[in-house]
Amino acid sequence: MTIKHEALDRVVIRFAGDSGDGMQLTGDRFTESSALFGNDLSTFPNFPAEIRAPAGTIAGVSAFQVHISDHDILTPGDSPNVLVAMNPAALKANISDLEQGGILIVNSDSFDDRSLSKAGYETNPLTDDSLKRYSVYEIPMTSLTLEATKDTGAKPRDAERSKNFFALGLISWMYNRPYDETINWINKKYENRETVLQSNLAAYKAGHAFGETAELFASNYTVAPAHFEKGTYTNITGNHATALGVVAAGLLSGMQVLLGTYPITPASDILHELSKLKNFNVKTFQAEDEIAGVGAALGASYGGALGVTTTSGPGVDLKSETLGLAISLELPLLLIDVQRAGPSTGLPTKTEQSDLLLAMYGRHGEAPLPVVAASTPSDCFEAVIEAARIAIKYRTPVILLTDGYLANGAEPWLLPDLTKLQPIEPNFSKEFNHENKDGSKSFYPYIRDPKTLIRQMALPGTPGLEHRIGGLEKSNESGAVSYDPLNHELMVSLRAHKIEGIQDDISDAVVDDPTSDAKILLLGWGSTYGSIAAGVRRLRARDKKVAHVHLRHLNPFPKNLETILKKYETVIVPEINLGQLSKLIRSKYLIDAKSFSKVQGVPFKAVEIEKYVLNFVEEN
Amino acid sequence: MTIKHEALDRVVIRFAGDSGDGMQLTGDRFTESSALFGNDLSTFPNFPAEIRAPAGTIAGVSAFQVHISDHDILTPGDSPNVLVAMNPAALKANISDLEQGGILIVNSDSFDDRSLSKAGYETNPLTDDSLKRYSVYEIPMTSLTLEATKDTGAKPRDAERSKNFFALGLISWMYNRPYDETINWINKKYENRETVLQSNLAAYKAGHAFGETAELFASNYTVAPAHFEKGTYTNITGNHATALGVVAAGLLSGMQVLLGTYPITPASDILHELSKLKNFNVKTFQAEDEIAGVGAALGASYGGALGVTTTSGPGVDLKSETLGLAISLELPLLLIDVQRAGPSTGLPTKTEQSDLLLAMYGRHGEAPLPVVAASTPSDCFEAVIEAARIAIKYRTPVILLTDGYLANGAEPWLLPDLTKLQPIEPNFSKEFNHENKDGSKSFYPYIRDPKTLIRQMALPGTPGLEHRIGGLEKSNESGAVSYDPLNHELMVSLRAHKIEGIQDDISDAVVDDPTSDAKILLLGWGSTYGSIAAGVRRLRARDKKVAHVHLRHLNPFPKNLETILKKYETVIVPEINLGQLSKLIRSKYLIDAKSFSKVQGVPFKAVEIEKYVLNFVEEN
Amino acid sequence: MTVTTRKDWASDQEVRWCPGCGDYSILAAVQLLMPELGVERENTVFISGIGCAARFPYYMNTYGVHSIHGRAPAFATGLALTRPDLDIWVVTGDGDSLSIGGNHLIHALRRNINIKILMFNNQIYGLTKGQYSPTSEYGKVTKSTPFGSVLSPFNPISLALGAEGTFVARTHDMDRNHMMEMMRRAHLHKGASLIEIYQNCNVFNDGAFSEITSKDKRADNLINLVDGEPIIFGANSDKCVVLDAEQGVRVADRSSVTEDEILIHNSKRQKPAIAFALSKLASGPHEPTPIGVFRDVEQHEYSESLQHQTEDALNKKGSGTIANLLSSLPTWTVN
Amino acid sequence: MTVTTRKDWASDQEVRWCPGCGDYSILAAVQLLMPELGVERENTVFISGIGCAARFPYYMNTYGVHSIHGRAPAFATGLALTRPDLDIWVVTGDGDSLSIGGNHLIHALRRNINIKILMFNNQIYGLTKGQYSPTSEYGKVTKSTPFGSVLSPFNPISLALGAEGTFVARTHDMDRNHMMEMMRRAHLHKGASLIEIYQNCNVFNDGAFSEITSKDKRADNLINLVDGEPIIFGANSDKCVVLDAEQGVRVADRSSVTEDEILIHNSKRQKPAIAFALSKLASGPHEPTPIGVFRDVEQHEYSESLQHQTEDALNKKGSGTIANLLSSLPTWTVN
Ligand SMILES: Cc1ncc(C[n+]2csc(CCOP(=O)(O)OP(=O)(O)O)c2C)c(N)n1
Ligand SMILES: Cc1ncc(C[n+]2csc(CCOP(=O)(O)OP(=O)(O)O)c2C)c(N)n1
Ligand code: SF4
Ligand code: SF4
Ligand SMILES: [Mg+2]
Ligand SMILES: [Mg+2]
Repeated sequence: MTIKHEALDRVVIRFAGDSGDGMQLTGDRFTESSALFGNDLSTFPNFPAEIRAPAGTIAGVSAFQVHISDHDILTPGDSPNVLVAMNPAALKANISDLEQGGILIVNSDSFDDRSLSKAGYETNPLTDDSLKRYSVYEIPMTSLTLEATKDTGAKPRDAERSKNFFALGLISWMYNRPYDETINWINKKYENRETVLQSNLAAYKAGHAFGETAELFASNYTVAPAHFEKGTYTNITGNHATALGVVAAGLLSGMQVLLGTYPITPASDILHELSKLKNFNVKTFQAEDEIAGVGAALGASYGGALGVTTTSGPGVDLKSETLGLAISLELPLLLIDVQRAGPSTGLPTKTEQSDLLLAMYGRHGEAPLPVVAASTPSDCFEAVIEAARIAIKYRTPVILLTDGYLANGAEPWLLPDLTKLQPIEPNFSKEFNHENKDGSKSFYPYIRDPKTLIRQMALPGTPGLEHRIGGLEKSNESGAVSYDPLNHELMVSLRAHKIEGIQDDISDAVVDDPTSDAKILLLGWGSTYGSIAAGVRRLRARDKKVAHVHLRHLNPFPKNLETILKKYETVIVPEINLGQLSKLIRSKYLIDAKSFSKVQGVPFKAVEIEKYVLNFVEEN
Repeated sequence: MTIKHEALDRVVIRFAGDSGDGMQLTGDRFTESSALFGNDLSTFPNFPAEIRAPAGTIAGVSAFQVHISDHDILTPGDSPNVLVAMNPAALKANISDLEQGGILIVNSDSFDDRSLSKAGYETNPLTDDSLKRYSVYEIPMTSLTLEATKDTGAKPRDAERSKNFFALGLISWMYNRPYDETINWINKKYENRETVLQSNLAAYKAGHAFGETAELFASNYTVAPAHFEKGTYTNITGNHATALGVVAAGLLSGMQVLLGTYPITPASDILHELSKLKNFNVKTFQAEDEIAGVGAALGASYGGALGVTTTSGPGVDLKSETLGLAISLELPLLLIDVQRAGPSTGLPTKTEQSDLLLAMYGRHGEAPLPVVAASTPSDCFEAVIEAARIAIKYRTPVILLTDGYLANGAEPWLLPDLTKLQPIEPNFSKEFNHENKDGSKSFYPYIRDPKTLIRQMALPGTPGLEHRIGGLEKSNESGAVSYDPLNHELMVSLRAHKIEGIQDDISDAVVDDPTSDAKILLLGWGSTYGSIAAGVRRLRARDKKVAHVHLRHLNPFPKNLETILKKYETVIVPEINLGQLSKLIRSKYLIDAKSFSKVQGVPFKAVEIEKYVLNFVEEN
Repeated sequence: MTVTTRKDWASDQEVRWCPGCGDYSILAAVQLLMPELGVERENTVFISGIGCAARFPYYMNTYGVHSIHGRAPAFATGLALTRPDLDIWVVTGDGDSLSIGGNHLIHALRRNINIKILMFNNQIYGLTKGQYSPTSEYGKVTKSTPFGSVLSPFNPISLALGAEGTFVARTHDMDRNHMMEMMRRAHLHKGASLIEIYQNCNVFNDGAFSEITSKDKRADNLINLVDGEPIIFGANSDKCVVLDAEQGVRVADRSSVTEDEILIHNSKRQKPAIAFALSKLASGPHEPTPIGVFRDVEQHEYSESLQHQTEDALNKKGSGTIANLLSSLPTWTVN
Repeated sequence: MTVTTRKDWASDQEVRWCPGCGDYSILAAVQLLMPELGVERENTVFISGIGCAARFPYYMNTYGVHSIHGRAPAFATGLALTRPDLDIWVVTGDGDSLSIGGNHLIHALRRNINIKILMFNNQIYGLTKGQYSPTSEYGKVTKSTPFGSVLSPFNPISLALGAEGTFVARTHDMDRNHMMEMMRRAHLHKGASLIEIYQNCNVFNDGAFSEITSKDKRADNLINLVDGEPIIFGANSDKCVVLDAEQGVRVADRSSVTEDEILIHNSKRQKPAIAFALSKLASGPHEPTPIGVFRDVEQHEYSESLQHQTEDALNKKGSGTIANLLSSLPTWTVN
């Protein structure tokens, strides 16, 4: 049998197995090698909250989906073309997503009675005809791995754990991924664990060889490199890009960074990344809880550093009170909320966009603050810098919203042109700014720029400018405690106007409406960018006209938003929540924005966007 | 000189002095005696956040305004007819509110140079003609008090502190308040402090006698009792009525009450009241912080008690996370938020309505809960019972919003007809509700009533119904942890629909629109009731037609609200915030509701409502 | 007394800890102990926060609540105050109880409220995959401290004693009998009891306690505190603990002291000073470390005291009705 | 060294405590001490939470922050980590630090971060008008406990020692010199220092400490701990403190012991056991109570250790730029 070589323009592969099976690692490596190969790509890791849920159960299944392509793509793909299922539970949990006629590769060794029943199968799907809609390849990966590794000295129990490398080898062969680079990578990664190294290498090679020699597969495939803009690229997750953005914001402003935080899924990796970067003027502080984390960040900001705090879910709730203090003190502070599915503990490893209204309104009193969102994994880098710029310049806490999907998903990122990154000027006061009645001078911390309403800020250590601030209402200008009713109203309104005024300092919303005559506008924010944009492409491919606006700024909204919205007959707001942005839009612009909501802990599929709009058009 | 007796239909008196001068006590007692006399009344205490701010300064002024009348009234009055100022600072802080030609009574002893300059006066207002628009009575209250008390054995420094009783006696004489009852009350209140008792008695009597004999006043006044509905009345503050409501809710449901709380102004008095009522099946627990307070309340609810927590300002922020847990567990919980002026520490003793959006949206994830508001001090009683009813029946946390103005303000309250108070049925499960595959029975905690979506709840201690619940997403019906995407969507939507469905179980909004043809609707909620209703009266007195709807339920809104709103050309929403209800109304009904906002830490005046509407009519 | 078996106490949920995790043996100890205590399943409640340890309630066939991170003592306090009839256990991790929940823990101990707290101390954050915890040792390299942690850990026993804990004990996951004995004692105690359980997290902090708990090292490195007995340890019983003017107590060679110098253990000492000194014998689980009950004294239990106040009020004023409530107000009547 | 006078340290704000409040004398002590320490006003920061005590920063002519209830140590930690050049003082009440802020307090102590914490302990909530606090005595009748509180107070010294506090001292508002001495010592200490200051709230808890601090009772009831000196007290110096196998330490009649049995005070003992025992001598301020420095030992200071890690990284890798940051990633180039 000769093997055909076919060229594909894109393929979506999902690796699925037990939490202990190393699917995330396999997926990551496949992705990385595709990135280095030059494909465009997008990934979607999906794993349980347990460290290691009971082996063999549906709850314990961990999956990693990667979409690689020879042209630019926007999402990890709606349905996989290829599913690798390491055990019955993985099959059961994922098979319904596989496209009709898709390739299903199973580790047949794991389909024994016990595993089948753990997964909830009453009959063996490999033999009961239920999989006939797919091209099924049964491969005894466990035994092949054991066989391949028997000379490495690894005990069978340990050797078996290399079977994900067998799968990686096999799929790498199928899609013609660079071979040597992965060999090098394995060598490096396990350099201090010789037996593991040897056994992983052996399994990887065996998987690769198996594809080539087993005469099982009629073809293998090439997905050619995509045509990227010139430049240097890296493959990056949202959390990683966020961490880099924090470092960059510090360097651009010349401010030391203090990350005050408390571990929580899926935000912890930002802490892990930043704690390695001590030579970039970044300090990390793992506090006793979220309250202390944000408190320390604010204390650092008071001293002239950029205070940053990262969190998710319940952690956001706990920071409300300190955000209120930051608003009253008018100090910079950056809160990065990696949203996850709630309420309460909810689904810690699943994604959601349900903290928008919390970000807007989750503090007692009139306590406005700017809200910014990132739309793709790599976009987190710029979103952080923008959020930090606003925080530093306007002396205000800013909430940056990312989410679990962005956090763990990856895509190629064209490294930014450093000359285009704007410095951020903290503009600390060094001089007296007030003349007292007796002619002497003093420093009034709440004297404001008349246009931007930004207050003056002097750092401890500045001689002569000693002053006291606090969370009690204060006199505008002098900052002294004030119980005066009219002053309170003034301050409430100054704080509100300062935030509203940021409108003048942010970029306009950009409309994607090539023919300028669409009637329907899809308005999105955050991580739905890829799904909506891909949905829009599908619609346009069917000659349906539809416009797309994706918001970076949720508070304040861009100045031109109202005009844009009023141009369209219909505004549809797809969100991974029950319609939070649509509530804000309705209230602000009195537009009958339609909420299209999905709250399943996973992103929209492009096809869902497409269908919703098609239905809508049909019904209206 | 003979003294005329004049009859007045109403009078507004403001007592103002140093925080240490006992103005709150004086006002309270004057109010109480007016209540017992049979007037309708309304009060507005207004004091600084410090225990005792620096004597003699504006910041240290404490005031108490009381409005008494022979007909039913709605507010403590816009501007006082009578101002009692115990020192220059009190005069300075309050004089601008006194009506033209109003009576000003000052303690002339306190107008020495030092006090004048502390208050910021450059010349003595008693001699510089600046008070000529008022009828000024200069009375050396300090020396008269010292004189009157010299036989009581009190040291001069202590005796001087009785001067508020002198003022009380004088004003009681001026307005013909019952004499003996106050004597009895003083006797009782100070029974264990003989010297203080004697000195207060002497001062009170001297003040009274002074009015009668000093030939200073040409008349004294009577404000006849109001025509009240038949029944038994008490004079009550909002916090007190709230505490009584909590007890009543416990007794009506047969549930033990646990108040888990942490002291904070202006909510602490609810704790103080409830901690005295141990024989009413109420326990109070002063926790280490707000988080523990609400946590303990929720733990108590889990055990079958009614868990209640009270707080204000920053304390509300801190409870967010636990509210989310309560929503996920679907357990009863009552959070009473006595709103105060924010953000951050803000103005702790001043009122505001700025926690509405926090109550609605202040939790991560989709975490809806019912929100209820009280509209007058005595209304707090029923509002608590309504909130508790919803919490218990629907197994949900409920937020009841009151505020600083309701909390400390007082009015006569017709005691409720006990036969009309409906029992609340907690409906705990005692039986299995699920048949397993093998025919055995078990208890599924998330089996719901198909109509109301209320889940079944079995208490620890119920044999056989042992089960486990938690904040992770759970399978509908069984309650077992579930990561299933569709189940998550189902649960998110069930939780939302359960709360929305409460619409069917609450009373309709009531429209006050006597001629049914007004074009303008004033939509209010909470403590603005009195001001709006009084403003409406003023408008109607000028033959302006205007309707008024006042909301008890903020989430869900009453079913008929939409129809009502759509009937009016203009909907104006007066709020002590930057327009929070108006945002909700705009978003939900796409109605161009106009926000009329005042954020000065004090209630609207009726005349402000009147003017706003008049202006509006003129301009449109 | 109801007769139950271990099986009765196991729920139908599959246990979701990593294979080899120390949590399994603690679960076994609890499920074995319950039948022996003669309590009813329906009157038993397990309450936890968040973390690997906090999964515990799911596996007990009793009432159970998996609450939020660090807040289990608060939740349990409300339940204990209103339901003194229940047997309430709190299960918590070192992060859950000492990091985010530190305040609730020390206040629960001080209040001496009737809850039994099992603190699974694995010196790491398990569930969030390996950050350092308040009990991680100085210098610990973790995901959040790649260059090593630069702060000292809490000693949970010392902290609990500083916080007025009335029952404070330590045990470890390798010794089922000892765990059960500690739990038995905690169950007898009226008030708050804290048991620190050294628990191996074989995924993120494997072997953290092996220097003292592995079978071959126990004899030399575990100092078993037994009431009424002199504190002697060592494979050859050649070591002991004596009073010391500098350190409070110290380890000595038995040969260097007289027998009556050896400290007799007594968990019932009213003052916690000696217990505290014992807690400071070891600076971490890598040198001779005491296990056992450090302190076990009687004191007002909070929910009972509150209940007494309620009963007093009831005796004096009678059981209140709404009518009573309203009639106690100063009123006037309009006819 | 800059020469300043007391007046330089007073801000222009009018002081807003009740007349007679103990807070005044603490303020005076601090303002008197500052010139002597030779520090600069601009490098001095006072940070507080909420409460009467927490008003303190407004009155100091330095940088100051009146933050939120209980959170001052968290705020101060962030500042100390990034600005080791500053002299940072935290002013807090017993409620602020031990109730809502308990967790931040114990963690700040454990981390040994360079902040000086002045805890004004008046055993009551002043600002909210008289509820009991975590240091109020058992049985205390307050607005929130009309029938008396039914739980035991914290002993702040014991708690701090249990939380690994490296500098722990107690003083009282009636003795300016002693207050100043404690603050002087705290200022010398590298790391976190806690000074508990018994402070009279003459409005809501008048006389709480008068049994031990009033001029006529001090000699009998204050045990002044002085390093290197035997612990002797009493108007006639007839009482002393000795080691005790049951209580750790106890008060004895001097006549009943030999001179060398008397405990010599030493705040520098590395192990906190004796300090802890001393903290437990008195169960409340109504019997002989130690004041002075209980513990004062050297240990890694957190912000400095973190700074060292940063410097190590800088030495190894050089000061990072955005270009470095990006070039360290695995990349590929498209031409
Ligand atoms: C408010 C909040 N913050 C953070 C988290 C994330 N979180 C869950 S468990 C945990 C720590 C677990 O450590 P530990 O208590 O020691 O338990 P273990 O997993 O080691 O048993 C953290 C930080 C959370 N769930 N909630
Ligand atoms: C989050 C929050 N909860 C409650 C309060 C109300 N509060 C202000 S000060 C205080 C306690 C004050 O007691 P303490 O710390 O002992 O200070 P003191 O007034 O006695 O000096 C409380 C409960 C608050 N400001 N913020
Ligand atoms: S991560 Fe550690 S503590 Fe958690 S289950 Fe696994 S082994 Fe146990
Ligand atoms: S209430 Fe007490 S602590 Fe507060 S200022 Fe007055 S006397 Fe001082
Ligand atoms: Mg742990
Ligand atoms: Mg206090």
